[in-house]
Amino acid sequence: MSTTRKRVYGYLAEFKSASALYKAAEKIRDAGFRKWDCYSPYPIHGLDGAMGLKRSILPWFVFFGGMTGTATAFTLAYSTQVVIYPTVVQAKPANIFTIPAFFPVMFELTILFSGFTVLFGLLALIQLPRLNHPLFASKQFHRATDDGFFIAIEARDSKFSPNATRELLAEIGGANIELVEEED
Amino acid sequence: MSKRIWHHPEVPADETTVSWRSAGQLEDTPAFREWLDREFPQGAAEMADESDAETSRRSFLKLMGASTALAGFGTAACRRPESYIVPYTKAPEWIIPGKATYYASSMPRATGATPLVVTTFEGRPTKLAPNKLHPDAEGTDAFAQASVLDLYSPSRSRQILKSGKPAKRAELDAAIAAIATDKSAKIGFLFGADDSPTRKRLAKDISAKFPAAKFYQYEALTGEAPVVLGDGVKLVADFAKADRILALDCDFAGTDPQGPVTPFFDRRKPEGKAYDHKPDAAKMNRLYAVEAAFSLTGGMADHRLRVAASQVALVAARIARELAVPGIVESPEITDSKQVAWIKAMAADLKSNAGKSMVLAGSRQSPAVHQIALAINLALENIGEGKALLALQTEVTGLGSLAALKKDIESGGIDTLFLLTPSNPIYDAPADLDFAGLLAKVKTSIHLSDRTNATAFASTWHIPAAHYLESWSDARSARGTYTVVQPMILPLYPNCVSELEILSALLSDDGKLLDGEGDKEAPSPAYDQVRKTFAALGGEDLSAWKKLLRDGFLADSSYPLATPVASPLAAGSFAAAPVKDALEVIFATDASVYDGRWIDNAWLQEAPDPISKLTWDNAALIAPKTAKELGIYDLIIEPEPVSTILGVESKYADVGPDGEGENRKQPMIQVTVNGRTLEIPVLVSFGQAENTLIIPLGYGQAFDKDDELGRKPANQSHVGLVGINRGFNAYPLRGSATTYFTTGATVELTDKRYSVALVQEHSAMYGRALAREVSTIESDDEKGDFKAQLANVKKQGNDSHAPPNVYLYKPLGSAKWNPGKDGKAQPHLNDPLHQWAMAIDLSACMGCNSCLVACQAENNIPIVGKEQVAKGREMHWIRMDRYFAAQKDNTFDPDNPALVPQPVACVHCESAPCETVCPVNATVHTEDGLNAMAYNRCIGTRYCANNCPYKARRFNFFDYNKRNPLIKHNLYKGPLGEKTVGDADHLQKNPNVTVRMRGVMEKCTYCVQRLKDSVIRQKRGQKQEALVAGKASTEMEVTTKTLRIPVDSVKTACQEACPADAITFGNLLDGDKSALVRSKHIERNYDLLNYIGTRPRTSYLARVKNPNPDMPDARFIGKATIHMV
Amino acid sequence: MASTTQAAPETRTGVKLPVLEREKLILNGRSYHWITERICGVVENKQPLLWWLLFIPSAIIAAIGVGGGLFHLVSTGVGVWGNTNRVMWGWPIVNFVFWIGIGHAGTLISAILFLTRQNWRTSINRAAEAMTIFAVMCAGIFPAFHVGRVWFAWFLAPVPNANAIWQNFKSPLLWDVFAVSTYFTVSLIFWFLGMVPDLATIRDRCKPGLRKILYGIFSLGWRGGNRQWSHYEMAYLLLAALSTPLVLSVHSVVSFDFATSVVPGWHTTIFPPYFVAGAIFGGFAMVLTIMVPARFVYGLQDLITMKHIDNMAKIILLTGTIVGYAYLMELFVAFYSGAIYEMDAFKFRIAGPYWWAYAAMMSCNVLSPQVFWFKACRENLWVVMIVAMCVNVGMWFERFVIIVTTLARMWLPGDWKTFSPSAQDQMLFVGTIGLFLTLFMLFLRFLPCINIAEVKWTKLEADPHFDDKEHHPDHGVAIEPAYQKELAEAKS
Amino acid sequence: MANIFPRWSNLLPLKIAVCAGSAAAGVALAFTYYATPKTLTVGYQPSQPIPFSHKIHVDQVGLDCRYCHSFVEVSGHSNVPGGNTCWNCHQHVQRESPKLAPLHKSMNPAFPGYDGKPIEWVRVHKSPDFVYFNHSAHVNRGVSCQSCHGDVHKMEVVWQDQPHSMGWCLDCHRAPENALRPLEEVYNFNYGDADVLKYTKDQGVKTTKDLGLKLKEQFQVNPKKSCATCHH
Repeated sequence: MSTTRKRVYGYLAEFKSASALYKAAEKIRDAGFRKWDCYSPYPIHGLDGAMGLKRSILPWFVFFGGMTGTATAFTLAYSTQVVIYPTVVQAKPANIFTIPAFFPVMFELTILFSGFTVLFGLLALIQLPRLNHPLFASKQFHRATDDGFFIAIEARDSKFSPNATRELLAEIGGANIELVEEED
Repeated sequence: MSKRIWHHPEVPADETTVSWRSAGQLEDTPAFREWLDREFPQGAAEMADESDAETSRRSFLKLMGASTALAGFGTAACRRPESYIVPYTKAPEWIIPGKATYYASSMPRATGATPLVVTTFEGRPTKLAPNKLHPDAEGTDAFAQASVLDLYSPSRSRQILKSGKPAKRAELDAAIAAIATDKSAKIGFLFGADDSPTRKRLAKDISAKFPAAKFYQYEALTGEAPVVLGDGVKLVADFAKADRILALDCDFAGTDPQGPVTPFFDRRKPEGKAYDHKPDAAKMNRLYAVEAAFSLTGGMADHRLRVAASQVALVAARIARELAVPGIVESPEITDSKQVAWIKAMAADLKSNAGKSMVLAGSRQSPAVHQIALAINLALENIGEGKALLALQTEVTGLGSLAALKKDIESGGIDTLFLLTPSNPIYDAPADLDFAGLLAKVKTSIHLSDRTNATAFASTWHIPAAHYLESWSDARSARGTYTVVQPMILPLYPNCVSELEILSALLSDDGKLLDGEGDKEAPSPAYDQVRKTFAALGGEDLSAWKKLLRDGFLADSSYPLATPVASPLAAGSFAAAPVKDALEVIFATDASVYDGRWIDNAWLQEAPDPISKLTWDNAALIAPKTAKELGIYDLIIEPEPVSTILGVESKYADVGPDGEGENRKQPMIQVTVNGRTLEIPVLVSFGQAENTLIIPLGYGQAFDKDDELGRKPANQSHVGLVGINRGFNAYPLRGSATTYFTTGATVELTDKRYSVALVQEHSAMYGRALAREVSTIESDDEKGDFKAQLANVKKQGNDSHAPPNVYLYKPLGSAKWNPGKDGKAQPHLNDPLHQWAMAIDLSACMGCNSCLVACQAENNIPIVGKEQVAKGREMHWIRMDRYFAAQKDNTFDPDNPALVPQPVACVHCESAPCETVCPVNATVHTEDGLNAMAYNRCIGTRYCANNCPYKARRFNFFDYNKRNPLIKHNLYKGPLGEKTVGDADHLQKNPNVTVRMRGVMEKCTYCVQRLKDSVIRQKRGQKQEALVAGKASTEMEVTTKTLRIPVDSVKTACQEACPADAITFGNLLDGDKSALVRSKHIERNYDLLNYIGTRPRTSYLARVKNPNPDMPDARFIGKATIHMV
Repeated sequence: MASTTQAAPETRTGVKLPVLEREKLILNGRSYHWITERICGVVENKQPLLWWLLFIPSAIIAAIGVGGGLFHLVSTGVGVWGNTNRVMWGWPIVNFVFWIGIGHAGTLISAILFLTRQNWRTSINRAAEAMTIFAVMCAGIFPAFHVGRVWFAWFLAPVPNANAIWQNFKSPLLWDVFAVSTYFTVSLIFWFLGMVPDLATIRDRCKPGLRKILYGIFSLGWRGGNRQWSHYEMAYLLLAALSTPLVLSVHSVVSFDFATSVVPGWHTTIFPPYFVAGAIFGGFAMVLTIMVPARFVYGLQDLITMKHIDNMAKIILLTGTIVGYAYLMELFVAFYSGAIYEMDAFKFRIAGPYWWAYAAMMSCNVLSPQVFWFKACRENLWVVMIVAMCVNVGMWFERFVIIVTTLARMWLPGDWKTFSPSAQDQMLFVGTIGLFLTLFMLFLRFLPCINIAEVKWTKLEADPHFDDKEHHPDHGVAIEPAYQKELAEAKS
Repeated sequence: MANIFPRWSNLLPLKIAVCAGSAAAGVALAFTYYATPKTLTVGYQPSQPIPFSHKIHVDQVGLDCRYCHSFVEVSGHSNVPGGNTCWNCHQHVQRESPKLAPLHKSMNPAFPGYDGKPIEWVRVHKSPDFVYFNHSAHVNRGVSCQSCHGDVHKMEVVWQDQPHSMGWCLDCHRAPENALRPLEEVYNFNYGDADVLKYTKDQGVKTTKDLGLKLKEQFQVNPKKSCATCHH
């Protein structure tokens, strides 16, 4: 431990299995904590409920993203083929009846725009890329991407208290509880 | 707006020439640069930008436009002897930059000059068209069309040679002067077979000046006919008057003209030439052909008899006997009963049409045949004023033959020989004459030719000849109309001399040889000579002369009539029929190189042979049966092969044993005859007489190291890149007695194979009613009579049971965004003035290449070379398909299929499949119904070509215009390859058509440049009207009449060139006044592949055969398609 | 997603409940760490000799074939290929369709199998997706460079320009441009997102240094918190839902290039489904061709089990049969149409100049997969490999038959001429194979070739209810957890 | 173990994204403005071998366009006058002006250094080789020189006044009324609303555009927009 002054990030406790993590999560949720998270090497089903998280709103973004795509494609095709410079092609109409020919492009652009919305929407929601994080300073946290199951409760949480929280974690089966500190 | 002042860099003096120097630039000789400078002074300067020089001939035009505009005002830019040339009536203006000017001239030929209208841009002749005012007007064949290319040919002779080495002009002048001044000189002149009044006159003067002078005539492939008819007498056919025509081995529609042929084709159209009356079989003529192998004429024939060339005499004699013609000695009886039956019925038909029929003997056939033909014609009273045949007394008289020349030389009668014939005696004279040895005996031989051919190197002197578009002369057309030959431009290269200039030099006192430019600004001596000749015929006054120059001919100046008499038939005129082990070899006139003189003409070389579809080479043709018997070809691809697939009998096209496309390699045979042998690849040809071998002449003139068969390099200097390594030379097999055919040939198969470039490899229609045919007589297979058959034309083949095409949506624009005048949605094809369309009459089309080459000349179509053609990458916008249709049940002669040609170019579908698939809108429809192709927008996905049912689109796989395709592998070297930029070929390019670059698609445009030009010219009328009426333009009413071009006033290049008038083109909105509209309304009119519903603007008129019901083979005629479901 | 293998537990009531035995996706009950070790090992350990033996030659082939080939092509002209004025599309487009087809299995496995909750996909989808990306890259080369003036290819992009001219949105080729580029982009996103947690795993394993920094950057600082996982899962689901129609649309659009034309043998409504089936067919064959060897080389037998191979074999059997049906249906329709042009088109395919191509197609695509009716064949890896290879070949010939045979014998016999590929054609095709292998080798070398997180998640212990027997769903006695009450109350 | 990335790196990706985005947008904008004919060709004003002033000849001397560009009404190609056109006058007028040296060089045999070679004017308006613009088609139907070449009569040295891009051509082909004039006014550079009354009694017609609309009807002007109109 260096002597430089550090801001406390919170407690990090390890649990032995997914199930343990699950039950622990329920407890902490019931204890009314808000700024905390469970860390696991893979998504654990039902944990959202156990943590009391709401369903992701990403689908709504994507829906509107997709619609934008459709609209873009239609505007592009219709304006160029019918309005700006209609060309005579195999005696095909250059008016409203030519729209069926635009469907493939409209479809593709819908998908394309949706795809991008998913990517950027997700990154926005999970606030990535964020390359630096206090937890990375923890000695054991690297196992979270291997076979470790952790719960971290942030010091910012109103219910957080150095001792009570530590006891709570211990009581619900948290092992090697560690006080994670931000270095700056 | 910022104004950036740009200071134009000074162009250094030498720059002008530098810009013209680029890798492999054939034309980068001082001579060429000098010419460029004097002809287009500003040109050289503006060529400073390499890219201009390379990519676009239009920049060339633009600069020439400017420079010749100066010329128009009489500065020293254009060196054309302008004061003596009056523009053709079509173009009232003087040279105007960017506008074509048209002049009347003609192309001298053995069979009578071809009257021409020459299109020139700023003094560059670029395109030839027939002069329709001329009494002997007809189309222009492929040779005439291609002759303009020779003017610019890179391999053209441009150097005086002394015994094969370059020599100074001065030396030559001295030599000529020496001859001219020695009155006792023993001079011989070897002329061509063409008839030039001026030359005739000069010849007279010469014999006056040089008593010892002798005159001879020689062309390799003009026959012995005159001998029979009397000196200088020839028979000319007037097809308009002939109801029945018998062609005895006479290809009068192709390589053996007997007179203007257009009238013949007019009478192949049952509705008349203008499609203006009801179909009437009686108005049609009937053609009987007796020949060994299919010729263009034979393909048109209503009845065709296959016999060996040697047997034609026999058949002729049999016919004569049938007609009880006096003076025909007993000839051996014909054993084949079918042939006899054929002859009897045919003879009867001739007899019943006595006076309205004609019997034509091939000019290369034996005198016997000509004697018999003459006897028959006299007996039937077919000859004479107002009859179908005219016997005319030409001025080609008193000329010795080659044999006579031989005698004179050996007797020392000749010291100096002027070789002025277009033929190439060293190469093409009968082998037994040993012309080379003969020439060696002559002290001085002077050879004039535009090619440095074998004779050029064998003679003491070779003088580069001026092209007929560069020199003054005159000629006689088929029936003798006096026709002028006037220069369009000064000789491209210094020292190019014309025949007349040499003769006049000999006549002058000092013997000074003056060429096209004459003395400073003075006209060529030939000009004065021609005027002198004309003065005698048409009078002294200038107006007559100007009229001659304007019209190109002197009216009512045809040959006087002669009265030929039948001469008794010499004994031994009849040869035995050829048999399997003593084959008959027929030395055919080649459709691409004629007698070999066109060997260096790339357009002709790449134009497929009309019958065999072979390009760039010649090959021996043999009948399937004979081939089988000789065992030289184990599998024959039959006209319509039938096989059984999964138990279903069906036609299918597998690849033949000798491969297809670039892999095609024909087996080579060794022909042994007259003690000489020739190795040559063999092709199967349908409808050829058994036991005959057809070998086209004129090939195999020179070889180099790139030769496929590794023949040892020889005569490389005789030809250019086009003619090198081309085909096989059959001349050595010929003796003076056997110039046309010889018998007793034996054939053995070698293990060699030779790759051939065929543009069409499948000769059958495979049960698809593509080229349709009906006959005028009752058909016994439920197809009914002529009327019924006509009514059925649209229902042939798949169309008989295909449902009508239904269109779900209307071809309309948007009423909201692009409304018409009435605020409603506009139809797509909304031009109220013009809607272009074309009709091709298969009844007249014989399948010659005239349109194909004309198109090439008009539209700057590149040649691609043999390898590319073999791959299937030829660029011709018109693909001349040729189908053989065999009758399964033909009991008369199953091996004599019908031949139906079908030219296919872009048909400008109103509902064009190519358009919808182009991702970048590079090909779309125009308001006036053209399927436009925007080269500059094209990125070359080639999707359009895939989706084109007619496969009418051509892709520039390489930079054919920039990289020389004739050098081996050059195209594949990309940027490292040799360029053709600056090559004189580029001067031929039509400035109004973009030269396409690599990677873009191209196709027939209906000659859109001509359409635009005529439409715009018409628009100018509005102003004229206002001026004439003296009103303000705003008070004048502009009507459709003002803006729509006159009915049928614009012609496409192919239509213009067609000798058969098979193509009609025009404006669909012209109503019945237009021949096009009429042709669209007749029953014979059908759409090719109507099944797809592309609504093509080019439609076809079914071919009508007019068989004689009494003929044994009548019921098999006119059914090329009709027998199909 | 609960699944169990142990015998049903003794319950308080003593009733023994039957429990269905599920086949394990991960054998020998490997631990989480073992999985991490094994998969990351592929990236972290030295590559086996075989890797080098494959990588170096394919890299060289790619450089010469693609690099050299394209240079000659662009500098000289399309003429260096075998295409002619008759057969305007030759090998290039054959290869394009071939590669695009291959590019379908990946997204298909990831997307459709994901939606249908086929857990067995987890151990192959990563590699399959990678294959997709690389195959599409190879495919893209052909249409891009087969245009005559590639320097003007930007005409295809709808950008405003001084010429005021636009694209033709009625052209299937333009649809292609949009379809293929969209497909590539979305597949890339899908692939990358799927990889983020695994990249994090590797990041956390490697020593400080460049590698760590790079993996660090590309894993975007993933922490694996559930607040991330929940959104992440949703994103993955969405992408799957998007890709499913996309993957079907792409090959449909490719088939439009042919189906919307007027060419007999092309102009047929059966093409879209038939092309898609063919694509899946060929795609799975390629997955097998690559994964079966990889599985041995990297000892992934416990992750890519015989069950996976068996499933893929079955899919090949199914799609192969669909394709075969399509072939026969084409013939019937042609016969039924009564149009001579249609009938001939297929006669020429069967008995024309290219009968051998048709024969190859039929035997490889329709006959060879039939062996998969027998379990023994599905379990014999040699047989599986051979069939997979056959299918790869057969699918190439299918495209050859469709394109070349048809164009060489179209409407007018006058222009019939066969096509033969040039050396450059062959060079470029081999080159793309090299390119494909090169990229795949690099993928194996630097990226986790199996989806670590998902594989872990298929372990039984992954189920949060795994430990608590008394709450076990299979117990039959459902006890409502307290929190659910709360939630219910909160809602009401 | 410690963080591998410093704290500040957290905002880095966002910053990079923003910069890259704005940079791309900037390039696009710059390109659309500078790399189009509007900017590239308009204003091109090369120096000519002879500083010929259209202003003097047209405005002061009052020459008609067709005196020098004599074929503009009959040919697609509007010709550059030959030296002798100039010489007609300048052998009398301004004969000694040093500016005319090049003219003497090409026209005046008495001139030292006479070579008879034509003067090499620098091309100002150059359409690509695949574009076939036809002057006669336009001037004979009521489109003035002014519409495409601008106020040449005011130019001391000629510059390009209009972009001459395809889009620009199409603008007029879609709305010809903006350019149409009575045929008499085609060569009149001072044509304006004032002149309209000369040609119509109709009070509704006030501006040149009104007249243009009228003429469009009367002359049946229906310009084509399809490729083959200019490309063949």
